[in-house]
Amino acid sequence: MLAFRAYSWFLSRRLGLALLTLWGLASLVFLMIKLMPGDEAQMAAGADASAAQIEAVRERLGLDAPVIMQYFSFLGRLLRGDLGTSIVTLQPVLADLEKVLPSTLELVFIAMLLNLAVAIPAGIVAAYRQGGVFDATSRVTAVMLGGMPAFWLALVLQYVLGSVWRVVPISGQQSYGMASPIVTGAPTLDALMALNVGAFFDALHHIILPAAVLAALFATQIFRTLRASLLGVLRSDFIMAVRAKGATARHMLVRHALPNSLNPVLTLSGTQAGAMIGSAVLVETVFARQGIGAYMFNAVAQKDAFAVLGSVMFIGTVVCLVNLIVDILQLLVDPRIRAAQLGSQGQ
Amino acid sequence: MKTVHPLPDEASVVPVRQPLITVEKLTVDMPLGRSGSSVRIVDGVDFTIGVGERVALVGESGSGKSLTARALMRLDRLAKLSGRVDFDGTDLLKLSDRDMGKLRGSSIAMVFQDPMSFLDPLMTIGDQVAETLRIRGIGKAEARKRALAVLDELGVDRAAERLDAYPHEFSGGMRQRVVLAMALVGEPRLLIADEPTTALDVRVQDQVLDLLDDVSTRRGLAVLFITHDLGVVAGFAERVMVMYSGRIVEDGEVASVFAKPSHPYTQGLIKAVPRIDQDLNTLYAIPGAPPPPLARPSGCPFHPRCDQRFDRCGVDLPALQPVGMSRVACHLLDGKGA
Amino acid sequence: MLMSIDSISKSYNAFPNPPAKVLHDVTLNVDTGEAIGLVGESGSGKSTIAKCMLALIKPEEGRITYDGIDVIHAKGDDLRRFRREVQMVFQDPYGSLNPRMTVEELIGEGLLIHKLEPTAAARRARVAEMMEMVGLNPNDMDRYTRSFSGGQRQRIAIARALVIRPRILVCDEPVAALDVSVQAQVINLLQDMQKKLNLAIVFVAHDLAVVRHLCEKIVVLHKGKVVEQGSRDEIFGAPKMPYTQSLLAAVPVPDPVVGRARRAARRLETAN
Amino acid sequence: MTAPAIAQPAARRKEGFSAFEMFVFALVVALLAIAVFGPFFAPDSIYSSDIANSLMPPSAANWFGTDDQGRDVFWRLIVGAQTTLLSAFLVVTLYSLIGVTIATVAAAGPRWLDEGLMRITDIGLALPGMIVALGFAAAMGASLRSAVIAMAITGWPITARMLRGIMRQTMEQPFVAGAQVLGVSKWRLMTKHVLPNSLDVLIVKWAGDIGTTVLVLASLSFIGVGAQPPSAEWGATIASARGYVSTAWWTVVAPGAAVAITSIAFGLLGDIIQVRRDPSLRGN
Amino acid sequence: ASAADREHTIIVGLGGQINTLDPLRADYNQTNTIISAVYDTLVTYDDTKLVGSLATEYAYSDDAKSITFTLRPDVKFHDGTALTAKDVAYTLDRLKRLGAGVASLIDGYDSTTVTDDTHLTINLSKPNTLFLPSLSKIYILNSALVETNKGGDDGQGWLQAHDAGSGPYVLGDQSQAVVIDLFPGYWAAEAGRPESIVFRRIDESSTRRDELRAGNIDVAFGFADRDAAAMATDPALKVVPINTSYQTEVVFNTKVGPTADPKVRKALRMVYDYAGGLRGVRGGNGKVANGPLPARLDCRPELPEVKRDLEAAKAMLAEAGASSLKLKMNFQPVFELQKQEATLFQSNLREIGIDLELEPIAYPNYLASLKDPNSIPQMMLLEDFAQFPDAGIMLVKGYKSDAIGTNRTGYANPEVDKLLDTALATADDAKRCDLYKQVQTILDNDSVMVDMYGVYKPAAYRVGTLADLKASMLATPAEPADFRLAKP
Ligand SMILES: Nc1ncnc2c1ncn2[C@@H]1O[C@H](COP(=O)(O)OP(=O)(O)OP(=O)(O)O)[C@@H](O)[C@H]1O
Ligand SMILES: Nc1ncnc2c1ncn2[C@@H]1O[C@H](COP(=O)(O)OP(=O)(O)OP(=O)(O)O)[C@@H](O)[C@H]1O
Ligand SMILES: [Mg+2]
Ligand SMILES: [Mg+2]
Repeated sequence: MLAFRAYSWFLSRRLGLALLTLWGLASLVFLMIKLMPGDEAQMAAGADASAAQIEAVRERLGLDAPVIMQYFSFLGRLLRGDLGTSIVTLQPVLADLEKVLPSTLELVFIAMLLNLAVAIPAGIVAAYRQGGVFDATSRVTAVMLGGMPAFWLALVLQYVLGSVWRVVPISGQQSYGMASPIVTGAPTLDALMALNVGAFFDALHHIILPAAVLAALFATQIFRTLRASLLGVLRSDFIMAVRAKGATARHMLVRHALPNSLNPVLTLSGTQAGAMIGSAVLVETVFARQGIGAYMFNAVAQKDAFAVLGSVMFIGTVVCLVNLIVDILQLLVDPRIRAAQLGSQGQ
Repeated sequence: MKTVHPLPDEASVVPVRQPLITVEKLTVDMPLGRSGSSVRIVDGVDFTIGVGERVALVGESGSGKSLTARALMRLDRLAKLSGRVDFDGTDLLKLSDRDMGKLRGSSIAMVFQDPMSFLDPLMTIGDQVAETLRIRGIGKAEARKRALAVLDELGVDRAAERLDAYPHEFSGGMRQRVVLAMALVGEPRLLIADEPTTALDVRVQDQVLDLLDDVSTRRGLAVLFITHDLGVVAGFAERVMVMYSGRIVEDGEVASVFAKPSHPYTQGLIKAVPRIDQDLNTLYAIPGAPPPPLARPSGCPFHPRCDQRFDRCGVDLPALQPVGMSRVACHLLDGKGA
Repeated sequence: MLMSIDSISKSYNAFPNPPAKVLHDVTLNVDTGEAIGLVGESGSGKSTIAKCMLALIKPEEGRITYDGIDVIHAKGDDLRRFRREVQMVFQDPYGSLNPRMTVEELIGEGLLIHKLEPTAAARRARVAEMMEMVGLNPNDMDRYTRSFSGGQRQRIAIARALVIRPRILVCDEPVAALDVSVQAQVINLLQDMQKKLNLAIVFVAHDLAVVRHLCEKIVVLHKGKVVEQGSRDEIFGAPKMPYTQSLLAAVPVPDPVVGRARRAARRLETAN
Repeated sequence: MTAPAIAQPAARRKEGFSAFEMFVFALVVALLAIAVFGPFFAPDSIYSSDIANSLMPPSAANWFGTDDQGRDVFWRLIVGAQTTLLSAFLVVTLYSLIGVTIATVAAAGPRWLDEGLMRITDIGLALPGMIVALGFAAAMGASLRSAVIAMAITGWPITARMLRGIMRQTMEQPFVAGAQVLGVSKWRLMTKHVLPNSLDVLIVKWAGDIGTTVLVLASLSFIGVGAQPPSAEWGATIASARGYVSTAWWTVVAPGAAVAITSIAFGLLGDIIQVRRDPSLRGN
Repeated sequence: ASAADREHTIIVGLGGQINTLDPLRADYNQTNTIISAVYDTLVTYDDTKLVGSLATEYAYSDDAKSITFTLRPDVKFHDGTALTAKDVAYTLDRLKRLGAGVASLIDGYDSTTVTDDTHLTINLSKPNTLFLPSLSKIYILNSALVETNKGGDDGQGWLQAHDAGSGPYVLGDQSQAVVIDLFPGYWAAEAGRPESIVFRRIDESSTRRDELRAGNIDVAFGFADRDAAAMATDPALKVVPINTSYQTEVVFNTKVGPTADPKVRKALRMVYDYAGGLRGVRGGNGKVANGPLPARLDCRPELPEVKRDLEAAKAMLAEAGASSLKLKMNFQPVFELQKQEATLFQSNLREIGIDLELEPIAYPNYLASLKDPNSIPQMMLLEDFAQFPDAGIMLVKGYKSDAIGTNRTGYANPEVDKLLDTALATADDAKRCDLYKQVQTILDNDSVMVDMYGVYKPAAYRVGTLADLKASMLATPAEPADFRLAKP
């Protein structure tokens, strides 16, 4: 009961802070968009619209109100879960996002999986065999991969692997005729739900290169952080104590060293989640995937205020959520943080 | 609860003990950066610890006590060891890593200086104590039961409830008991205790010493007790070895060393301790500071700080020679001194 | 009476648990030139008192007065004078000196910020003089502290505190991290300085042997309360409180005969 | 009584540089030299279109071939180094300044200020840099200047967040209490005692960030925000060559390699600094 | 995708975002390309000639203030209801109400008089001979269907992804890509149309090229010329340079700044390397321009091509007293080729000592800048095109002094205004054409722009999929409704 109260207190505090952050983010971006030149009413009315038509649209969209009023009505709608209407698609932004989000989330999720699945084992081995061949080669690889512009890597790999060698699809999210009924909007998931193995592997085949490219830069960061953190932990006294008990290297690494070096890695992957969605724009463009990157890019280009706001709010929410998850994971991993954050003295 | 163990009468003859571990010409070299060069920290140490014997290793910070102790268990991955460490007839320095691993925790165990930093902060106390057994394939329930028994034996109250607590929830003294339990649960024959009380305040230190005392007597456990506090040595050990700059400079029965220290360094150390049971006067202070391993003076490493030095001290390295019941490394005792 | 601490209480936040009170109505006085020992086991609140005395933290209740200055609420000139006249030496000789400052900067900083020596040359001279006084070689003035040993660092810390001629020096376990041989050097130095400069010393320690050596007045703390205070002879000769007695009994004695006897006696006592 | 002069050598002896480290230093110096002096040697023609000779493969006359305007790719890379590195330095310097200021104020200030600044930092962390850059480009015109400003104002939160944490830790160190006891002013406390002892980790980060910034500038050019013609800035160069991966690979590979080498060189420099600071991280 | 097999499906690689499928938004090129196959219009263009589509007959009244139509009787919407005059009225009224998107084309629409199911009259508020051509972009909605789904936004949300048309195709599954399927009941059914057409968004030209090569798509448009050249050698592919109304040009601000001086404008026209740009940037896919309007339009006078002549340009500038100019040109950074042309122009200008600063401008900003002549960019590089192939619409929107917001040069010439007003009220095609020609000659003399070249947009398809690729002047570059399978 006590623990439950402590957890809910912790959660509500974090959620409160996250909401505060989101509100700040929304306000900032709202202001930014309103400061941008360009006339939304004109964009909505069309390039060839006459002045009278533009004014009519302006009135209809409520753009004739003072900016501060627009801000408040925006906040009011936001509270009701309404992200506003896109002036380009003339659709509720939420509906638009529903179409583009799953694809991006799928990409980012798989990239994150790849990222961790490659970087963590590599980091462990490199740190344990510090100075060995694996350490040297993986560090060089990390530096090289981390040094290439993501879109450049994407273009080159797309050409070499996709166009010339044809080992992966060149672009797109699935092959012709492989679409499964839409449930989530993410092709791999939808294929799974439709129990269509072929479609699932087809979608996976399409996502693997984009996800790998996206993961590359981030994996190098995780690898380096984990390696450094592990080296620190491996030097610490309790590792010697574990060895003095006669533990095998494997036991020592997995049960003691790794959990103790996870904290900076968790923190880093929290910040990476947001950055990944940001970088998804580049990868989505190259691989012709329909995701939030392309949507947002288009929205900014068209001064589609609510579409931009909606996208940013979404990314902000993901970032806040991921950070919340990271906080909770840290809490679960480390009893000291648990004690400090939850205030329970472990009774 | 506690059994009170009668203290040995110091007049009684020292029992002749079966040697448990014999160290011959042990050197420890530590690498220096990437250059491939290394520095000799422990420089040719010989000693024996008998079965059930309690030996103290004292010396100033940096003199190489910990590295010597860890060399016995080959715990420093980077250290280059040479010499012989004979444990029960096998040379530990020649064992494979696997076999050495099997020995650790079951034949030789270690208790460390700072109980906090030697406990994994993310694992419960119970799991950490039981781990020594679990590694050896003992079942979870059984390991836990035995862990609990050891914790109980060491006077951790409400031990059963506290198996699931984390190290940070324990006080310093309790943590030291846990660390001790970790060492004892594998039923070793030699316990190396590296400054197990230095981080504790006097009262807790006292409790831990009592505990060690009890356990070693009850289990017939040999203890190598490392400390820089001579007061602690006096109350606990049977034999004391004084280390200075990587070498043993004096080794003898506690009673005789304290009564009549032979080496000027030992004399200085004893005089420098403020005593609660004597009159007040200005404390004796050994001038200067111990040399770092890379800048050891020639000859006797102690000579720049020694108030009885003479010409030869700066030239020749004195060897550890038997002097009465003890062994001492000092030119003064060659009979040619001032 | 130079400084008086008048029934102060202090709690630390343990949010969301209720704040934990670590000092309960502590009262003690410091007279000019006297050395007071503050003893007690770990966590008894010794450092907390020291920090209160230096206005690093503020007690919730009680008053601290230094030479007419209300320490808890001091501001401006009062605070400046207080900062010059009450100084501190910390336990950890490795963490208590800014590693990015040379010895000269470290020792001279007080002179600089209190504008005691206007010119750099004069400051240098004073620093050299001070280094000499605490047994350091003034030639080392331009070096950073990382190459100094623990004892030497503690000397630098003492020089840094004393160069501005404070009237009270609070030492929080200044020798706990030092080797016996070096510990003796630092204790002797403190004793020396106290006499030379007519300094009041507040000496925090858990090793009663050290305290006995240095302090003529002893305050025993237990769980944030003063359980006993008195002169050296009173406390060591005839401790009244059981807690004080247990502290005394636990002090190891570097003599196998005495040491074993004391321990045997004590263990029989606790066993009964 | 004066103790004998200290016999101890410096705690960490000065180690020589390994061949690899020398190589990295040489690379960084070479890049900087190219950035500083390169433009003096470049022919004027790097800004003049020679459309008849566009997209010529590498040859003796044009080592790395020509671009879509018929300009020499090699010399444009040399000249572009200046713009590219200068912008990267500018970005990193700007956001470091902002980050350090915010972190210092947060660490030194009262709790409410700290909380407030950290919430603002959170907002900054959640704000996609790409969007801000696009917004800036829309507001101020897409130019290298907008890109630099956008990156500067989105880059600081990480620095601020990290540094504040480190500074709070540093402030727990006894020497800070020591300085307080001496009565140093808040300003001196922060600038002389806390900040210098907190910057270590960040210096490593900044060295690495130069490389990352070059990458991000390139990405911004890719989405149309960034340097404009006829600038030879590398990101813009790759971005405008992106359609030629198969038809004129040299226009893509050369600037991509330049960006990669730079980012790798500065990344490695960061590594070396880090290892020097903490030798335990060393590999071989 | 859909039920149709791959053989009878055509997959199109389309660049750019498909924002919506609401016919209101036919002003977006991608939207228009797709919905042109889903909906019908009253009139349409056969190449550049206006012809009837749903309307079999149409005529302006003499005062050009109203138009009468006779509709086909046999047209069915996709849901089976018949298309009648009422639907036309509904469509136009809805557009007028919403005032967005293509509504700008029917500015001046007053009302519709429905005579019977197949006869109607559209009434205009003032004479407007551009109205009829504009109807080629007005897609007729199924009024009953939209009305039942109108929701709170006059059906905009619903039309986003649903169709209410009568065209040859119906909107299919929209889940992964936009798919349209053949409508069996089409009134003008023709053999050979693909069963299904899939539109995949692929922004990069090189990606479209590689996907086409790999056979993952069958046809794609808007290739970079270099990619077109690379594909031309591939026997599996057929590259078609599609010639529609695209013209690359730099329009001047004729109102303020140095470019207000016609001499300066004229001089600047003589600097650009037309031949070099056409060959180097466009791979020769185009033709050097002559005159302000794209060459594919009718009603153009025979104007001379402008020749590059640096000496003459310098002399002219000296005459204008503007020898060392500093100018600024805007361009849209999203179009890589335009960026190259801008760079080339910049380099050309440097040869005569003119410093040209290039500044990318986002489309919304550009549009907003047109509201005030003072904020109109000094020079703006554009790839202009006609929404429908009528000279009048480009001239009226672009050069009438009261066309604030679409007049890109700030041009104000009473003579041109008068000629255009007359043309708007002249129902006679030949006479109107003549007026347009006069206007173009004036504009050319006034050097309102650097008219660079008409550009052909390379498209390509896999041999064996499509029979041919026909250019469209309405839904550039080609209309899906015109696709015919090679092997039906
Ligand atoms: N891993 C290492 N690499 C290099 N030198 C080391 C290493 N560990 C210890 N040393 C050096 O070896 C010397 C002896 O160290 P050791 O820890 O054995 O001393 P100690 O006698 O246990 O001192 P303390 O009382 O401080 O624990 C010291 O000078 C130390 O700097
Ligand atoms: N900043 C703090 N926040 C919360 N609790 C604290 C803080 N500092 C000290 N305490 C608690 O206050 C109590 C007294 O601490 P203090 O440091 O004064 O003890 P001490 O007598 O100096 O002990 P030691 O001998 O270990 O230095 C302890 O229980 C400690 O845990
Ligand atoms: Mg040690
Ligand atoms: Mg303390």
